[in-house]
Amino acid sequence: MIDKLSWVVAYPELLLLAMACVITLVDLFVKSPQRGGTYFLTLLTLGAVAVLHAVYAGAGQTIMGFGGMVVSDPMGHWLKCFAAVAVMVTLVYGRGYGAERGLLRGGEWFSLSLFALLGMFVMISGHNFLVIYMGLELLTLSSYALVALKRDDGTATEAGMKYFVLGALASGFLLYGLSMMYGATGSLDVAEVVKSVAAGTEHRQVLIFGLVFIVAGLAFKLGVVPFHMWVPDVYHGAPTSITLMIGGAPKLAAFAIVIRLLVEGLLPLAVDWQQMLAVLAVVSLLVGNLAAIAQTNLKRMLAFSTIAQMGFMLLGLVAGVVGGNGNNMANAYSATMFYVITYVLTTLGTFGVILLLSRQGFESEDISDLAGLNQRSPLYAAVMAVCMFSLAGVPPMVGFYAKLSVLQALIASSQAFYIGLAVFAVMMSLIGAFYYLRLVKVMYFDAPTQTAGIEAGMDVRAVLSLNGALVLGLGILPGGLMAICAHAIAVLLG
Amino acid sequence: MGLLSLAIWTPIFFGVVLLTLGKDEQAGMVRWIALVGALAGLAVTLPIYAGFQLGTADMQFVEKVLWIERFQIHYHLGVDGISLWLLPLTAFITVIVVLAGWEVITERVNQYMGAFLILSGLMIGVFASLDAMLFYVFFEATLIPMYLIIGIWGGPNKIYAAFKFFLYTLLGSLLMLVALIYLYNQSGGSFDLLTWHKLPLGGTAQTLLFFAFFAAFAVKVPMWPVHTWLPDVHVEAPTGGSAVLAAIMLKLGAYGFLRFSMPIAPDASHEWAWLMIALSLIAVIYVGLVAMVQQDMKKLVAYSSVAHMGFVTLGFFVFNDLGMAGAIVQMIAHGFVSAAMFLGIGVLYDRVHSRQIADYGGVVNTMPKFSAFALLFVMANCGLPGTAGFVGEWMVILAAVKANFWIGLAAASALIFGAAYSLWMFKRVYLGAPGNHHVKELLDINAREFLIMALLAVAVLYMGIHPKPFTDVMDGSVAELLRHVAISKLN
Amino acid sequence: MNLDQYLPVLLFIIVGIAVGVLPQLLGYILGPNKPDAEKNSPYECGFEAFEDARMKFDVRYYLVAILFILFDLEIAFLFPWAVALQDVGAVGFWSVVVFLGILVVGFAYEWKKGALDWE
Amino acid sequence: MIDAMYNGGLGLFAAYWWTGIVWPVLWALIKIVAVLAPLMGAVAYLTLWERKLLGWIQVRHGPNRVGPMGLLQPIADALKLLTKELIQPTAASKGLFRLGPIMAIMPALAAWVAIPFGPDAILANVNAGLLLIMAITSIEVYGVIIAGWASNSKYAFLGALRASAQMVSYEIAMGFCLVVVIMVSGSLHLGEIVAAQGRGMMADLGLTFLSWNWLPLLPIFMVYLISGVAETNRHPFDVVEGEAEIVAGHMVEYSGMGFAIFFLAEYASMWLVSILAALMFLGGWLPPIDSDLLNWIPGWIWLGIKTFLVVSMFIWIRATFPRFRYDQIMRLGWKIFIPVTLVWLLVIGGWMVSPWNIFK
Amino acid sequence: MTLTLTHFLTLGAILFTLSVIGIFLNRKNLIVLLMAIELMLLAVNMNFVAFSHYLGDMHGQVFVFFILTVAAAESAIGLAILVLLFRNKSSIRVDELNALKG
Repeated sequence: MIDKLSWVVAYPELLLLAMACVITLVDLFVKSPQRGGTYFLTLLTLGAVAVLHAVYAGAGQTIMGFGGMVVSDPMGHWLKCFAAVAVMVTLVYGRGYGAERGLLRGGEWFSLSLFALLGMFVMISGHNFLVIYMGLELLTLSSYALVALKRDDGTATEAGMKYFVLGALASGFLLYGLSMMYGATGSLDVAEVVKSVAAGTEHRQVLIFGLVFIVAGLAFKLGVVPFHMWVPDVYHGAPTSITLMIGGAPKLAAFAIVIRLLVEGLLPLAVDWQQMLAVLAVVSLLVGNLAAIAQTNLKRMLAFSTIAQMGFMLLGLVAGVVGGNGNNMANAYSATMFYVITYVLTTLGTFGVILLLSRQGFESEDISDLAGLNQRSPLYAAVMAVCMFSLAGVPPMVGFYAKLSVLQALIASSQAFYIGLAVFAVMMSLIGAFYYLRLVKVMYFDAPTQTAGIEAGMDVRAVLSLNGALVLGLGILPGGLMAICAHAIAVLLG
Repeated sequence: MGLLSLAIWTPIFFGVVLLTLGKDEQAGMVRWIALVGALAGLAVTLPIYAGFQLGTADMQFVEKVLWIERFQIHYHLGVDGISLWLLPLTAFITVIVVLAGWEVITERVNQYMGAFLILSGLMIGVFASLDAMLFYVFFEATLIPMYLIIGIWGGPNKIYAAFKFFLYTLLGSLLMLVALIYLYNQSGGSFDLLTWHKLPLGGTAQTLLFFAFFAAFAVKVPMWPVHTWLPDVHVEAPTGGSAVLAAIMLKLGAYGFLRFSMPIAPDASHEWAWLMIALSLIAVIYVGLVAMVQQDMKKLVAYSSVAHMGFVTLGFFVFNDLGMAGAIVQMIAHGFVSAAMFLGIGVLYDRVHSRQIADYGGVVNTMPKFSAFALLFVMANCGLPGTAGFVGEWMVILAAVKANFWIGLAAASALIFGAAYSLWMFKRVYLGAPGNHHVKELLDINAREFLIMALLAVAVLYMGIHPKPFTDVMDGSVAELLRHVAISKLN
Repeated sequence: MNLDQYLPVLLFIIVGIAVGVLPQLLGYILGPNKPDAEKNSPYECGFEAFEDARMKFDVRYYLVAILFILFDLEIAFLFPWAVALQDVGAVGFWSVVVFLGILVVGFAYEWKKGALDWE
Repeated sequence: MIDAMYNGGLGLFAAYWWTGIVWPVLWALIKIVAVLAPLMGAVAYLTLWERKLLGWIQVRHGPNRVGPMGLLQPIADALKLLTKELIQPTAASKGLFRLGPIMAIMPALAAWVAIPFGPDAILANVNAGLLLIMAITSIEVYGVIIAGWASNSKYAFLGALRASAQMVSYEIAMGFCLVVVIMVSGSLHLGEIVAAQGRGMMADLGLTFLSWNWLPLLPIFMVYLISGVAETNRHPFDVVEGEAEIVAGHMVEYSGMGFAIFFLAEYASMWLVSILAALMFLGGWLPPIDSDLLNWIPGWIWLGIKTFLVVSMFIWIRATFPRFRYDQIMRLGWKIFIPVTLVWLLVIGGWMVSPWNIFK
Repeated sequence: MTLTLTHFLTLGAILFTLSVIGIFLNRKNLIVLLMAIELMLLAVNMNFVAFSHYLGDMHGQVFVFFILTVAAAESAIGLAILVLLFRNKSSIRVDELNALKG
């Protein structure tokens, strides 16, 4: 019934699941306030899982497992590999922060992160509505708990509640759309659905109706306007280490789910969903960038910046099918994938610095808290600056190539509408550059308001430096990562 | 690794090493390392000049390695007569700037020096790139160190200036990015500049491309009416920043016209030449007049830069070999002269901490050696024969007359304005009795400053007296470019 | 859809409600009705009621409620499996072993965390 | 005979409204009454039997004044309660306060709809009967909650909380027990569960009672019985209405018939739990030994006997054990029963997929 | 009257709309919000079951099972957060969730 290969492709997930359970239990007997044992085991697990996925991704095969419910393809494995690494980095950055704020009184932070990661994995490899949904929920349920992990903090719990309500609403929308798809096509299997939709069905209204809900649900999860209300509040309210957990790796999974549902499942409806995504992208770019300028809170600003960045990412998906012609798909979707991966990398660096600056009893929350960082620590200021320039899309940071790829995909359509979108996006990134620059300005031009030294463990220092170096290094040599994305998408599209 | 790569990466390497040094206690060592880096950077550009083959329009010292496979972006370097001189110029100015900041900069010395060295490498990269994306990457990357230089070591209003500088230029170049991607798609997936030069394009496409490039380069040059950032930035930037900005960064824009706008969209260039000429003339005349009423020395020199760069664009768009060669010579000459002007102002500023003309007067009494140099540079600035400033301007005016007498006349009239504001400033600042007690207490330039001034003076005079080495190298390339631009790409 | 089998269920529910309503009606009709303030005040062991009866209560009750929801759902999952165990055989059995294994992890976690302790 | 009655009624009118709608409803109502009337009688006399049995165990007489041997006592109780005043506390929520008893009695009665009294004697012969019963009985906790909340009295509120927490806790253990039973029977249909107990090695030897589920599932049976006691808030798990602590718990504010209905619901639940125990573990209507003599006795009598025994055991337990503390109750439910049932579930499951499976 | 697919879908749509309205218009009580969310999932379940029945495909019902579980887990977490919120703010009014703004 279930062949051996199915199990083989699921080894990393099985390992992660087993270790998540083990770590949950082991942690019950860990006494250290820093959760040393748990931390070590968690990192070990994540490392092993990441390596496994990298190996699988390198094999470059597409294998359908568990009766077509699960797919193992290079895109999935790369995304999972990066997601595991991202979670690992998040844990490294956030541990000191968490320990000072009582987040490590129990080991839930570690086990919930692992389960969230497992959710991402399932989401990424799901090839069936049911599996995708289960992965999504495992991720979001863990995230809700993570946001509210700081139990005695009013803002954190409020953020948790908001996240919960809007997240559940999003799930509801997505599910409603999925149920319509199921009704119209008679199958939950992505491969079957695409066949059924492509064959043409008399239920086109039902399909479009369902599609609207699916897109709305996905938009909620991605946090694009007008479904973005939760993003600033959650980014702001959650403890920063958790914000990173939510704003980092899950974006990879969100990208995967969009690809699985819209591209793999509903490609024949691309013309319809592309229109919706285009609208979402435009308003996200507009609202995200403009609202970010007005923020004084660093995390809120980054939240709005995320909204704008996600809007930009959507543009890549919009560019895939032009007038029913899918020649540009490989190009556009690999650009999007590259965009997401680099975005996550940059976000990690950004929040890594913020986490580092937050000390016992002091949250580095306002933009002014970064004042004069260059005098206090040139290294961290440089990392932050590199990340900011990357987010702004200034070469030679990696963010530039992300934007370049997406713009290229848009312009390759040679249609006035898409070129117009590209010009619009470019103008918006100019606005974006303004607030990113403002952060650099605060770090480099303003006088420091506090003199407290910045202490960090060797691990944090090393990882953060590496992170910054990667943002820059991948900007100088982006070819490898681009090739990975291109190959992954090429295999995906067959 | 080829010579061009060495020219690019040597200063960048030293710059990065400097950045990792930290701690102002080691400032002495930092300065020496910076100087070694700058000199090394200059040293590696000299063999390029020495080994340059005259009389050909082909790219030389070409290096071509596949860089980003996905987009077929190559690490493609090469120089021709147009770009050749800009490389040593950049390296030379970097040496000057390092020397100029030697004692003046006391805070975060390593970052200051590092930023300039990296900037130098990046700018050389811009001049040497033959791949559009490589060009763009270098072109944009220069913004980052410059932004930091202005913002960290600038004057009281530095933040406004830094933002204005960054956002203005970014706005233009983003539009260019769209154009580059468009060309990439049109050329069937290539970012190779030389391929693009041969790419046939329709009229509308050419016009749109022309204006996209215009947005990027005109802001950078800067041309009237998008020049407003320049005075603000110059006023606030530290002396070294102003010098590099005026001497090299403005050339990035002018160089872009030659490498992108004209060869890629020749028909549009011809079609819109009237506009370019008109804008250039406005820059030359109107901005010259504006310069005259400035109270701030740096502003005055900034506006004069705009005016001088007007000659450059004017030379480009009259479409004859004299004009183009003159414009390129003018670029180089202005590189020396404007750097010298700003450094001169820097010398005064370091002593009095004011840039207002009214705060000076009679400097010649206390600083005779310095005043002598200043007189030379002011003369060069207004195009006195025998100085660098004369050669380029004269060639451009001749070319303009050749194209259209009235244009030539208008351009020539600008020489008068140039002389007026330069000399008037000189009179007010240097001549007469000492204006106030600050001036009375001034000390003349020290050995380091003397060295800087002397180096620049030698360059200015040499170029003015013996411009042949400069014009010789560019003849082939200029002719080829004009020939190329003359052929329509339509149909 | 054939719902005939469920007609008695519906009717029985209605009858059940009737059995709840009718005696109360009868009692209302047959019994005396002489309310007074003392009689109608909440039972409070002779004291005056001094605060709202709908007070905060121990969070453990919430905990029990939450745990109940989860465990009850597990049982709901086991129902169809139990019915079909003869058919799904060893594979089905081991799947549920894994499923319950994860459940046990959660259970052990709660236990150790003291969620199941009272007083 | 029953079919004849149905067809006779069907023939009264030839119109569709009669054959299609009214008569089936009427017929179902008749059957419901046929179940409900004896049930109410049984409930009424269970109260008497409880008091009698307790009396005997404690070597006293129990009620013996009203009627011969006190046989009319339940009726007298009913009449007394009927004529008592229905007090409506001023602080209470009016509608909800009256809804509480209704929500308590309704599921206790409606669950009987899926109880078979013989191979075919069942009101609603749905294939997921056990599930239906579980679904309906789980509504019971709402009655408690609503009553406690609506009374707006501390004792009622606390009692309701305790009662509901206790009920849901034991519902889990009970649910696991049911899962095990279903597992070995391979069906949710109570008739088939009974039938499955009539098969097996021991049944083939004629010793049917050894094939019943109580023996192979003995721990489950014990857990089920004890959970059943706890589910119905009976002694020794009756802290929710412990007189010494919180008087009558959620029922403290109720008087007259309101109180009586809660009482009815409790005893109806006892019967329900007992008959389920008989059906699931004690072979239902099957005679204990496969002999002609015992087979001659009708199945419903066997079922009645078994149910009665279980019910009596409840009373016996009440008479024997002291009341548990609340924390002990919760610990028993969560920390003992749930692990035990979980383990046993896996043991039985493993047994069933092993070659030594006896539950085919 | 026979029940057709449309009836079930309409019921599902009505329930779904009700829940969405409940989420967006409710300003008073967070518990109502949680209930609206549950209702939303039930509306989806209704759709799935109806489709499953009329398509003669079991997968829809399997999905419903999973949705039920998720709904339970969701309400568990929702309640837990609610309790925390109440402990921190002593209120579960929706319009008092205003510490985060911008």
